Amino acid sequence: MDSALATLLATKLGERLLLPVRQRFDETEIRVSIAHATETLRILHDDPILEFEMLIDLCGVDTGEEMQVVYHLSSSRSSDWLRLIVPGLERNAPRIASATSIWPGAEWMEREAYDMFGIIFEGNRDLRRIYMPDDYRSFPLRKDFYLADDASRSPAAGVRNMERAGTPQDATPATALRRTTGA
Amino acid sequence: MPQQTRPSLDDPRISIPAGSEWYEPAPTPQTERQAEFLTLKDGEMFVNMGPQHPSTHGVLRVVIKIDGEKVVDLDPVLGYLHRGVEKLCENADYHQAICYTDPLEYVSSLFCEAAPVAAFEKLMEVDVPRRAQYIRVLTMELNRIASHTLFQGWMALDLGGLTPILWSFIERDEIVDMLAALTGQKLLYNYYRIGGVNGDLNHEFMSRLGTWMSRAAAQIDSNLGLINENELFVRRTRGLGVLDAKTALRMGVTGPNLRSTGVPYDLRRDRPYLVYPELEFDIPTRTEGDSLARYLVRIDEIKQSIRIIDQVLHEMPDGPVMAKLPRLIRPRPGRAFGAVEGPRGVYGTYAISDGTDQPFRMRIHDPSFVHLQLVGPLTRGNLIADTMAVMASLDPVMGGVDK
Amino acid sequence: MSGAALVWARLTPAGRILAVLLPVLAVGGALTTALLIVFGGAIAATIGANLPIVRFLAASVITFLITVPTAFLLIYMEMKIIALMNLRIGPDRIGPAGAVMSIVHGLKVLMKEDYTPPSVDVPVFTLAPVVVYLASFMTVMVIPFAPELTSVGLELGLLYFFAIGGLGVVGLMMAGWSSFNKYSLLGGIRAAAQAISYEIPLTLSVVGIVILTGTLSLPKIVAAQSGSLLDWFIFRQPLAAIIFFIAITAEANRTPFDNTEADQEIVAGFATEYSGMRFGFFFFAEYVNVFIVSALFSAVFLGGSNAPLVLPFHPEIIINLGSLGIMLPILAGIAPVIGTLVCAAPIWFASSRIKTWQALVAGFLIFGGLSTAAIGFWAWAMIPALGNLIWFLIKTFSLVFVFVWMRGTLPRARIDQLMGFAWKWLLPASLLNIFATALAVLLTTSGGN
Amino acid sequence: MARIPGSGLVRGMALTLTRFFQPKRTVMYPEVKPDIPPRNRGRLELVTDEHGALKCETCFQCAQACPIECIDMGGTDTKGRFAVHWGPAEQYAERREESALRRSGRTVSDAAAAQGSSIDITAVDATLEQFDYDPHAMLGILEGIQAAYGYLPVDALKRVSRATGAWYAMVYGTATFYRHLRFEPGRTRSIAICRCAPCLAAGTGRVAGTLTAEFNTELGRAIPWSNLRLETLPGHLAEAPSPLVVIDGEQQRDLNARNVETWTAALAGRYAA
Repeated sequence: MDSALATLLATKLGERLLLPVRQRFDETEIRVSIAHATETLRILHDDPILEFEMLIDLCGVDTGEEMQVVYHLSSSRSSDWLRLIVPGLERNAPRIASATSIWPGAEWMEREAYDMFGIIFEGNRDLRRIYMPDDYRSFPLRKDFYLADDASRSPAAGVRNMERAGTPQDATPATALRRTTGA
Repeated sequence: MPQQTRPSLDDPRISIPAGSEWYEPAPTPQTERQAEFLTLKDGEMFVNMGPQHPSTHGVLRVVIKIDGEKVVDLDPVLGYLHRGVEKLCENADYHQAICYTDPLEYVSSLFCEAAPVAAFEKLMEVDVPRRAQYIRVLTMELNRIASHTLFQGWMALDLGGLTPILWSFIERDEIVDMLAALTGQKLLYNYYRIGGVNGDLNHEFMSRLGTWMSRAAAQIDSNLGLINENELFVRRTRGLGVLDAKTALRMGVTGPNLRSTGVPYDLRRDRPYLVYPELEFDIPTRTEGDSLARYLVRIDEIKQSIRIIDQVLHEMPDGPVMAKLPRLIRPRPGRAFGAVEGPRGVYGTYAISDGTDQPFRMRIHDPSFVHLQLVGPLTRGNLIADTMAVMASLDPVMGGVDK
Repeated sequence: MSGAALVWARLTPAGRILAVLLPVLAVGGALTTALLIVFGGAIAATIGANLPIVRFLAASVITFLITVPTAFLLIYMEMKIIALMNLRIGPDRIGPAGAVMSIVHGLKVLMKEDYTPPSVDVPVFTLAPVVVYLASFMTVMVIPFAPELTSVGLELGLLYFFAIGGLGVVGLMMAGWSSFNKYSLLGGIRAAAQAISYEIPLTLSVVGIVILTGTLSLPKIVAAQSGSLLDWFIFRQPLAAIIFFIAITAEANRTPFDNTEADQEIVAGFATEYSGMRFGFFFFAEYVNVFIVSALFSAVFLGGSNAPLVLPFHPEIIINLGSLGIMLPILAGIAPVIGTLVCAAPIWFASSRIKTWQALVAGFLIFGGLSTAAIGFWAWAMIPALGNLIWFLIKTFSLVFVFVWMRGTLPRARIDQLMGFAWKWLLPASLLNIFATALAVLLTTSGGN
Repeated sequence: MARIPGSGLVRGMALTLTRFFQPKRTVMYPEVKPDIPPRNRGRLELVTDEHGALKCETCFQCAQACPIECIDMGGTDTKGRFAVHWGPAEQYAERREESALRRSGRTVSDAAAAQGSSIDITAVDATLEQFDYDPHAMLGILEGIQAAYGYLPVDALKRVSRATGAWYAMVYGTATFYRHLRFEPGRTRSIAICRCAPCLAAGTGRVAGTLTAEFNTELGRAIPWSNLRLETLPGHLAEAPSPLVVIDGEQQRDLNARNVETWTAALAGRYAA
């Protein structure tokens, strides 16, 4: 881990950081709020010193209480992975600005996050199911979605709960269309 | 559908009547992009390629909008191979999770094991014995060679050549038998363990490896002589699907596809893991960024991998191949991102531990998933045949794409 | 149970077949003999009266009958040769070295379900394979296997060949359009475009030879190449030969020009919706086409049925078998035994480790080889057509091998590169060839008088 | 690659033509089967001892302990109706199998014990009486039984196990531990094969190979289901011809280098019965 990157990030991002920069192994981790997510990504991407040009990974996380969107960035300047965590998406209507304006390659990863968690990325032109069929209703990777054999292991909660997995209000594809087209 | 002067086969006036049992209503667009894709202009029509198609590597379905032979637009449809591996991993303990990630990319499954194992080792804060690290490098490079040789056969096959695929399968089979002698399995070696590898090098593996190393380079070179300078092959791939460095970075491309655009980004150099910093090898790059460059970069990587294997065999230390660890892996709560440089790009695994014996969240990043986005932009305006050439040169494996 | 039923129940299957067959044969034979006795003179008179029609019918039937075995042979060649080039063994289970494999393929195709998808244009869909196969086997009729073995010695043979060969594309178009499948449509259109582009250099490339020989009849073109090796047109018209070879490769839809059934791009092209024997017709027609174009090339450029080297002598062996009289059957009976023993004796004496039966088997093989060679030489000496036919087939099948070899080696050309090549390079080259030939002919003739 | 156009094609064609004549790499599968690598973690099967009884205790601990659920025990249920693939140990019929019960020290139902007694076990009872059913005197009990029967019948061992309360595993282990205790009647006929260089050259290697293959055993190991024992002769006897094979101490004269196959076949046929 290089501590120079930590200080640099602290100076560059300043008050946008929700928590101080954390470093463990070869990973540097910062947390910003939903409001600052896009401009933080923009800074990280455009800044001539940081130049985190590569979006290695984008994924959603369901902690049980809230939703998170986690970006893993890579820069030729530092030998560290930069992990940007955007916490605090409420589970019923998770919504965050899309990163496709900066990285067009994030489109499918956002589609996957929407498919698996129901997170709506505003500004993604093609936000629809990518793995699951279009008429699928629930979001498999949420914590309240039980697997069949998981159900068999825990007789109390299982197949019964499988189908009424939490579906956030207006997280359906139609509303995604409305959001993205501004209709 | 707008009134058309040149009717296409998707025109309801000449297509299957709505009454018949074969009638399928047109899908309703869900997003802006899909709506734009589903509107047909004059004389355009959809061709549905896959899920069962000779040249989609795995079960990929691509809906192509063509005007004559020209590809106007293209929309890959995924999910035919979706197993929900991430969910399965969240419901299994750490060893079982490795077992699940194994069949993700069946062409180079050792890398699919290496990424989660790296992440779990970070979580467990365990140091892998040096011999185990060397063995991992050795097996991974062997697997890389197997994947690349198979790729060059695939590439030739998708361009219509019958023979190279079989020759490259001969090469691949030798490596696969080698790894089977070492790991016990032929395709899904479940060989890496948290903190080491499953078993030490055995004699059969070493003897097979020795005989193979003695003639691998020459054999692979002579195989390449079939198509590398073939005018038909070169004319079909040069200048096709050109990808420039900036676009590649913005699209999140990694691996040989990125190096073919001139960006020398390779985790083995930029994010050193295992014993790669101590080994001496080059990062082959090209600047053209077209299909031919993507092909040739992989060919050069085969030679570099043989170099690496040679060094590893000379510097292999003695010692244990497994670190001392409890039987039940129960890491401290935390997050870790492990990544390795595979034959197709960066295989990443983002693991969150909540202190139990099961990963709380396990995100698997597969490069083929990202690279498949490029098929649309790179083939727009080319011919149908070029779709195959571009897809083959991007070298996606649907097992990894669909997770 | 009556007696007949009892007998029938006792019979074995073979016995039942015979019991049915023998009476039928007896009655049929009796009837035919009676008919011949009654109307024989009339039939013979009719046949003699319009011999050309009979000859034409016989020729067409024979050509139709030889196309299918040819297709089988070519399919087997393709499977085996490409397998060997792939470092595989290829078919080796059915028959010696898997030689019967292609026939089994044919039976499989016959036994498959013949499925007509919904919403296809049924009459056109059904007719298309027939058209393709007809076009390919009608061209066989003008091929000069040997001076005496040309079924129809048309005066316009070359023209007829190109015309009928071009007809096959109509069948492909019919298949492509009628089967209501976009892949099929693309395949059919590709076939049409490719054929149209390559008919022109194909036809123009032989104009030089037509100028030289002054005829369109294939036997006469072959006759014009009689003589030494250097009289072949491949040496007198090399550019034309190259153009012609490329053009016929495209005409027969062979790799690297097999865009019409490029299975990596458009699944099976025009044949996507076909199954069973209807697909089999396409399949056979493809291989018959390969045979035909190779035959045409060897006839036009490789001297057809002419031997590459003209032997100074032609042996005349006069054996009047009838003069042997009663000795003939005796000789035929004992000659093999004596020959076998004679050939076996030296081997048997050669080493004590060779057992007697081994020596006998070897002797029998040697004698068989010798006698076969002798009979072959005798036949070649007595029937000149046989030697010509053998030369012709050698040339043709070596060309077939070249086609298969190319398929085993080369990747496929893209459709637009294919077209561009035809129009930008082959057409001007063939025109250039025509002008050069005409100029040369003009100069030589004017120099002559 | 700015060279003569078509040279690449020509090179490719030449390469395929050379490959056309090279040796082929096909593996004729049904005849030639690839060897399973020694580390293969494929299907596990329950092994049985030489009496055809299960060696496995079906304790299911292996299946529970395997970290990657690679071991997965299955079987038929206790009523023999369904194939159970995953479930509690109690519902497997294999678990009720007699020797499994006995080896795992569980009580064997009398039916299971009674159905096996094919010999009259009065002598066994007498011996047990003499040793006062004391499992600690197991060696004495077994020696007494062998003295009575000439060997150790399996049913006698079962009887001992039930009477003394010792686990069958313990009885069986004791019986197999001591060399002089036998499971097979009669005295062991020993075939000693000389493996010195001249003998091997003269063909004793083929003798050994044929016999081991015939009796499915190895040199120096008793064949429990027959009273035959293949051994390696410690040293070549003095002034003995090659090849040398000694059966029960007498060297075989009628064996010579030429009739090795026929002689061995005859020997195997003689002892197979």
